[in-house]
Amino acid sequence: MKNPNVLVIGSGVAGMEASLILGEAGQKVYLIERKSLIGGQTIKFEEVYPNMECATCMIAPKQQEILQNENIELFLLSEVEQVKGSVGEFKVKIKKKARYVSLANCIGCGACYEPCPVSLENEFEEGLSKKKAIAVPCPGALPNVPTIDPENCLRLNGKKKECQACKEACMFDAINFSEKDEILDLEVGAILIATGFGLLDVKNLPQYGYRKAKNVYTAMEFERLYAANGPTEGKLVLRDGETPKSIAIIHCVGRSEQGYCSGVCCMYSTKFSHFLKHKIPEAKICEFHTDLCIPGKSHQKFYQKILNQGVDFIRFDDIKVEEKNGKMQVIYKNGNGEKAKFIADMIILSAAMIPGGDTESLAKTIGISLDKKGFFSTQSEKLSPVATAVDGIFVAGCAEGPKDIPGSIAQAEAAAGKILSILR
Amino acid sequence: MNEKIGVYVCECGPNISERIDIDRVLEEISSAEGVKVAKKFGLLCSNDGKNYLADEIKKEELTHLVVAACSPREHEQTFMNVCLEAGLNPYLFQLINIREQCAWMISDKEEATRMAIKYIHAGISRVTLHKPLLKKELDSIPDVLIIGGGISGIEAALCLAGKDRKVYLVEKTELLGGMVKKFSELLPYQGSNLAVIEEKIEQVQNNENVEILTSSEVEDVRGFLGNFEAVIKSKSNGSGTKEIKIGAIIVATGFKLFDPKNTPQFGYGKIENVLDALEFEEMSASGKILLKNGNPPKSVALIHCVGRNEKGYCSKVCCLYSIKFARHLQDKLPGIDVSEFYSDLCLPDKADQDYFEEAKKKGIHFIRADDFELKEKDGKINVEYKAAGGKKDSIAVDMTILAPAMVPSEDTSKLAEILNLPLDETGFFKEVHEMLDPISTPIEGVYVAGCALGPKNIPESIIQSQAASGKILSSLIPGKKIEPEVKVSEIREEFCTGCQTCLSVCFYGAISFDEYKGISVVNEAICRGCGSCVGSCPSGAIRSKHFTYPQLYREVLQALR
Amino acid sequence: MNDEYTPKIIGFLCNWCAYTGADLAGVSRIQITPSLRIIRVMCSGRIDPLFVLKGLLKGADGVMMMGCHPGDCHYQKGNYSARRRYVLLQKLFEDLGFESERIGLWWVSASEGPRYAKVSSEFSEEIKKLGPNPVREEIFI
Amino acid sequence: MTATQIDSNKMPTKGAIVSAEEGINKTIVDIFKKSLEKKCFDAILIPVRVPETEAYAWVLLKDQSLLDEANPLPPIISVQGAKALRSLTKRGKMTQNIAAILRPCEIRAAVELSKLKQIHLDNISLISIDCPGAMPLSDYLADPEKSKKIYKNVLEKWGENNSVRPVCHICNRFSLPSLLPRKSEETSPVEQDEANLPSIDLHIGLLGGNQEKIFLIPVNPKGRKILEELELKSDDSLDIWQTKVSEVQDKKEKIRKEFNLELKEKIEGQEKLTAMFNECINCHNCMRVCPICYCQQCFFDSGALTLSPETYLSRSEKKGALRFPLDTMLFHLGRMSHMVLSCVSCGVCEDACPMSIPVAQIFSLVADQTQKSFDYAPGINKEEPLPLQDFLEDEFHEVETPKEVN
Amino acid sequence: MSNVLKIKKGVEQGANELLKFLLESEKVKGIFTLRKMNENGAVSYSLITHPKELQNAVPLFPLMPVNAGKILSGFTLKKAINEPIAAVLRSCELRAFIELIKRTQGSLENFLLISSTCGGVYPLKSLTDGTYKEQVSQYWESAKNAEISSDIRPTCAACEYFIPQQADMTIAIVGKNDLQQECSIFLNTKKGEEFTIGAPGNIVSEDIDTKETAKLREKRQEQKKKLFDELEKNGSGIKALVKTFAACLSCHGCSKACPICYCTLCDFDSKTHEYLPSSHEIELEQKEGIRLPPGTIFFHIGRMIHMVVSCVNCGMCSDVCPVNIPVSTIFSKVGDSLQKLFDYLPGKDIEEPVPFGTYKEEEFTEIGE
Repeated sequence: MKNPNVLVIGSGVAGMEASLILGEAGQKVYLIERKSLIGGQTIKFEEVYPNMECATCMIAPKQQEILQNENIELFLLSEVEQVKGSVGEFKVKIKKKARYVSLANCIGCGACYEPCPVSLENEFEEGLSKKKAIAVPCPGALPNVPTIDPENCLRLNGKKKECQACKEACMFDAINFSEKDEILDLEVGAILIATGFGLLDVKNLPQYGYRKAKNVYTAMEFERLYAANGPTEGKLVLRDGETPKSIAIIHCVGRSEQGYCSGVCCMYSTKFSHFLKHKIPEAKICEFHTDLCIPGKSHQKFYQKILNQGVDFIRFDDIKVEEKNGKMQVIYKNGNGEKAKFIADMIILSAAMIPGGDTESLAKTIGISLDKKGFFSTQSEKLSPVATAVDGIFVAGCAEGPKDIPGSIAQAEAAAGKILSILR
Repeated sequence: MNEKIGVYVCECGPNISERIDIDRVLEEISSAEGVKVAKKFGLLCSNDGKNYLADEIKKEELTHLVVAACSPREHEQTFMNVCLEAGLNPYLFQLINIREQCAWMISDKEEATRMAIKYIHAGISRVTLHKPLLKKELDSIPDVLIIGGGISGIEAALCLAGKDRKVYLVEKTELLGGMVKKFSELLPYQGSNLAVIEEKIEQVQNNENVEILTSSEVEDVRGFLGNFEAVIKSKSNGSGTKEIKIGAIIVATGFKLFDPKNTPQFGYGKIENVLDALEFEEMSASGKILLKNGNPPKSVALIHCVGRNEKGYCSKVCCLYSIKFARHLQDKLPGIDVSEFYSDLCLPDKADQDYFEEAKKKGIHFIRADDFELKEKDGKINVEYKAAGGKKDSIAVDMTILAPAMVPSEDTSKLAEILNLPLDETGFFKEVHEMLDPISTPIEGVYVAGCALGPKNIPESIIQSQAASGKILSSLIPGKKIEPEVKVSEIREEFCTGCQTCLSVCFYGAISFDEYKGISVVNEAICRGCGSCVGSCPSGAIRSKHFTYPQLYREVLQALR
Repeated sequence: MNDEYTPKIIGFLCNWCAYTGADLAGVSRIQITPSLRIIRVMCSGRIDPLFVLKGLLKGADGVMMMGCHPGDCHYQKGNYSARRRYVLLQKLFEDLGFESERIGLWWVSASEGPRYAKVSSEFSEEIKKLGPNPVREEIFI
Repeated sequence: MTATQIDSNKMPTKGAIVSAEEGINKTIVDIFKKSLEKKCFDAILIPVRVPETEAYAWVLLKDQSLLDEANPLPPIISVQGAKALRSLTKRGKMTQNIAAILRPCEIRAAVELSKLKQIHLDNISLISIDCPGAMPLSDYLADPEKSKKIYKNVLEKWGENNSVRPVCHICNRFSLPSLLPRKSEETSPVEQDEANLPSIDLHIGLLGGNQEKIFLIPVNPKGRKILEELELKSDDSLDIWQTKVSEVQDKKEKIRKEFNLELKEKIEGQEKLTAMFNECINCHNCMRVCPICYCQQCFFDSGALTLSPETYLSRSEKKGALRFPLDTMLFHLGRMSHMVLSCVSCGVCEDACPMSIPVAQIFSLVADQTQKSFDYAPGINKEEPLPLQDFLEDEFHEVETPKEVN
Repeated sequence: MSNVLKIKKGVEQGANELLKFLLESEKVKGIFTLRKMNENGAVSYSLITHPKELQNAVPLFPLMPVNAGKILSGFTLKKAINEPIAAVLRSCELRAFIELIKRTQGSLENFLLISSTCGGVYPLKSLTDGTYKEQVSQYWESAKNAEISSDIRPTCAACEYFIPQQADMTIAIVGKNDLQQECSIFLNTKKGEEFTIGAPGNIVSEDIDTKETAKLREKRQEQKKKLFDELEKNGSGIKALVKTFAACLSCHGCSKACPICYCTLCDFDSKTHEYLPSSHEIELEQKEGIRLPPGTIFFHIGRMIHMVVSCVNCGMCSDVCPVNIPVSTIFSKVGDSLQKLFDYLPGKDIEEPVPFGTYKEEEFTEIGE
């Protein structure tokens, strides 16, 4: 008798989609999320190409469903420790880190943030804003319940044992400093890996001047900069508060290093131009690209639209960013081999998508192979694109390789489909 | 009035109690018409709170419940469940949002309190008009109709067919397999050998839960998720028609190639040895790659993006299969000179680039160019082009292989009509939501997979088939009834004049016209309850349950008190 | 009422974008003038022009319609119908010499808490400038 | 002619006489201002002139200043008062105390409607007033000034000036008597018998006061209470008023008889009647303004009569031509059969007819006859059952088919 | 340029001639047209199936007892006619019919549509007070000279759409200075041509738009402007509306007479818009008084919201109003500008969807941002 339960690792669009489908089918779903909130990377976006839909509007209802669906059991701040067994009878150990705030009691009023004495960089906001040691990453985060960061909380890291500012502020007895990490044992019939992607760390690519020149941003930073619920409430301002007048968007950052095209950068870079044109119509915008990769029936139309809005698209061979007496300039060789430069007061780097942070360790724990790009490899040569070499273990979304949202969703639904058909 | 309304204000800890004078609120509203009890409680969404509410409902024999607390998006469901437990129809309940909208947004306590009172009054006068709505349950048929016997259709059939689920696989031609049957080989990382496909075809043919109807076409489809009826017409033996009942439908009618004749500059159909991609696939599958004159080609030009400008989109797969051709040519005809003419190389998948790099190493020339003009020149094909940087150039080759855009297959629009599905401006089927729901259509229970939705490669097509299967496997469980939305629109027959305005604004095709009665009819199984039809009906003949005119009007009136 | 006149404004908000945005404003503790009374509907397409008319004839100083940005509609196309109906109202009011400034339509997404607060406060200011709706004293309507 | 036979037990003999130097209108208005002041009513329903126009509209008012423009006896009947009252209380009773000042025909319509559950009279004080009739709507609209002058004269010379609407000219129910429970063969009155309590509380008498004074006549305890609250003694004798009333009454009865005889001549017989309605354009205005036509959806508007084109064609072929809109006759006779037993001859139908068809006169005539044969007078007391809701075992033998005698 | 059938008779007799031909030649089963009812000038629409009845037919008589579009809709509501019938209607009536068909309230099938360049009609009142008799005498004169004939309904005097859309035949009146001698019938469609094969008279080729029609259109447009300006005399805003509708009896006769108001039960007559006593009392809290019956203005603007985009300015609403409210003027003013906004002319093209049953993604994009 196969165990009908399913383990889903990662709560991004792919993980959520799969969980909802499986949940609706009546399977018990254990949804494991490494972070303190669900929604993955997509919730960081303001709008998504090509129809410029509001990402939150799309995702929020799904998040609500996840939280309300009684077939889905959510484990936040949790990671997979160990996987044993085979299809139909996997035994899984989960490490659930302490949140120090009770999901049951907390109602998300936020009274506890203000009194907390510790202030740190908010990594969710790509360090563009501060947060307290007890906080939710951004307004509208779901579940709307803060987490205490044990490294930085003065009480938990022992710097100031008596501090309990947050506990005093909380009227719902939701804070519990003594909460401990737990190990949980789960039994499932199938496993879906949906651990998503990260962005290549552009610090290691000095030619782009990231963190050297002052107004070089990564794509993700820019997404947050634009987001209405982001650090600037969607106001497009540089670190010095100025509004950028000329912007360079550089594609294929890290492509040659990684040896693959991420397939989405051309489109989201074009989306950035759309944002910029919308917010700063007079701004000079220049997209530096190599081969434009805009596959699919509706993408070229979008590209054309932006092109017609007067955004320059320049094909480059090699490119670098320099800062001379406070001015940033993009120095490049264009498609015809001629050298040229572009003065920019804002530079956005469209960096390659890479496997999500814990991919390698996770692969080890579960005992499945990665391809030479470091993503989970599937049986696509056997025309089984979401199945791993191990029976009953599937991959969906960017954990399998760079792709866009619909691609991830389709894979998630596919994986759910396969799981449902094998667990019947 | 014999309502017994219970009004309960949640203190939400300090969140509401500190910013709203709850006692004054209670005092003000307890006198409102129909209110039996008005009380406050520390935190209603807590377990204590929920139990407390349930007890109150029973103890006070409440007929209606009003809770003033947080946003409906937070806890409407929570309290509806409480009602259920306490035996009160959950739709006789109204949640008033005095936290987000009053306590948290209005600094002045006085004002916040006044506003809260307004909101609650509105809620009270609204709730008395609420009707107890009951969940309907509909039987559903688990069986599935798949239109198109290509690789997508086959994959879906294999995913779905089971002892308790029958699948009808309808294929227009005599053979299963679709386009892929014509291919000589597949990309190594996309199902290297065609054997895999033969295998799948075999599996589907041997599966007794799959009824294969070749040389057949779908004539007509009626019904909705869980209860479709379809008429299948078979062209072979005596062309009989067959009526089947199914619960869901997958459209997998694939694609065809853009006809290069529409782009004369490529000389297709005029110049010898100018082939399109499929012709070459067949040629290489036959193992005889020969020119019209019987000799093998010594030089070949592959031209990408044929028809891309005309169609306005990139078909994604052409770059790769062209590279595949190039490498195939090199293997089969060593020493051959192959040039690839491309505009932008589209290599979006993680393994594509390596495949391309290898090809480059093997000495295949890659030339970015446009403005092609193909001419016949002493037995050879002279390919004139404008190279990157704008300088004109030309090369003479024995054979040219064009990579035309992928376009919708012939019967797409006909099928769209039968199924009442929208097409997008490129003529492919339109997904209900390009981002979130890439394989669903506006008609619940009808899905589209593979190239019928737009250009894509084989693994993607398979993924979409499996995705469609996933949706069906989870929504149509054998023996399980389906529960449609409750807050739907309903037609008040005596008011309907049959002008059919509502049909034109319903995106889900939930409204149909009853010719006999001469009135519109809402199919509650399809309606999602958006209410657009209500706004459009001049006769006021449509009522959207739980958002009726009087209910909303009461809110307006109270708002202006 | 306090000495300064706070207009009575009715807002019809769609459940999926606008109302979520309004909640977000609350969660972010953005303060607004207490003049707007929200009436939640599932879709801006549900907003029957008659509601707006009724509101104004019953003495509302202003009526706001809010829905998902074009293309974002949870029900695909509802907000496009809403937009046409709004245009109808606008035109009607202009031609009848009503103050068409008393009605407005805004697209507010689920993440636009600040925008929600902004537009509703600005509108409330506009209405204050216009003063109370003359209809309020009118007996013979 | 039982319909107006007064039951002496019920006919009030005492009331308050109020002098009216400042004119009838002002006097009455002041009384009601006082009534608001004294809180005997929370609000008053009365016709008020729409500012800057010559139009009158019913207003439920609680503010005294609004009464300045009020007129209990405007030269025209715009909306039939019962219709206004219906729009107020159709869906249930008022919780506030309301005085409704209505013309006799409006009161009677209101009472009919209360029988049909279209009006809830609880907490409503019905106050009637002697009515000299009203001017034809179209005349008034054409030249308000002129009409107003004429109307003044009408008020002065009761029943003599016949420039009022024909139905008013022949109206024999212009004052209190016609509103009181009647003595008749079937029901012998019993003092304070529930079924015979008058439906109105207070009557404003104008007759006999020749513009110098008015009579406030309490009809039941409630009426008396109102006068008390207004600090008005109600023990003045009403002789002058009563004599004048019966005098005018007799005159009117005569006029009515003659008029109806003529009219009968004009309309009797299919041919003539059809000719009368020849010009009807089927706008149904008459039905829409009629207080008694209370149906949400009139059967004749329901589309139930729509036929297939073939039927129309074949119908046309019979006569060579078929008139459109169809069924105008059917409509009028049908409507008649539906409501004529309750018709109060208020005449608004005729006022509203764009083709000036004498609808009201015809209906009024038919009403007379049918109501008589049921010995029913519409709108007199709210407990009296509607003829068709109630039957007596021993009636209408004449229409039964005679039994076999063997 | 289109073919014109010329009948050597005065326009009225000519028209009857045509009808007679159509019926006697059995090209049509019946004729739907105006017919004299009695000597004091009452006319009504009739379906005439017997030639002898045609003697009373007055197809061009300048009165509109009802909007024929409404009648034809009722006529074909259940199903389309299966035998050809000729219908003579005015431009606005025809447009109304088309609008109704768009809402599946009838069918054009088998109708031979005959219309005329319209000189306008007299108010119903002129019939009841008998004034029309001397008015009519100068009607043809002014039509012939492309003048606005005095005393026709204000709406007609201000109507610029007097050249019919979608008619199979159009009888030319406006600016035809020979209309006493000959009747010009424009054959606009194939159908029109076929049905007149064998008809008396000769065929020539002419253009229906002439200097004369242009002249009249200009005059009418001026008149329209005047008419709209007159509305301003009540001032603007709610005060003005209250004045305009002060005398309204809430009889809703306007909506009953309106061809576009096709609802069997009008929303505004339904329970939906009835008030609970409590709502009255709530309102009385806020105001010194309330008008009864309530919702006078709400009804008129509400009705406007429902139908004004399809309003064909036929003027019936004003004509039946017992208290002479210029309903039609107000509606055509609003209708005009709204229809311009959506670039929609009611009844022009049966394929054109009603504006509120459709939308464009790329329109009014400035709104809502």
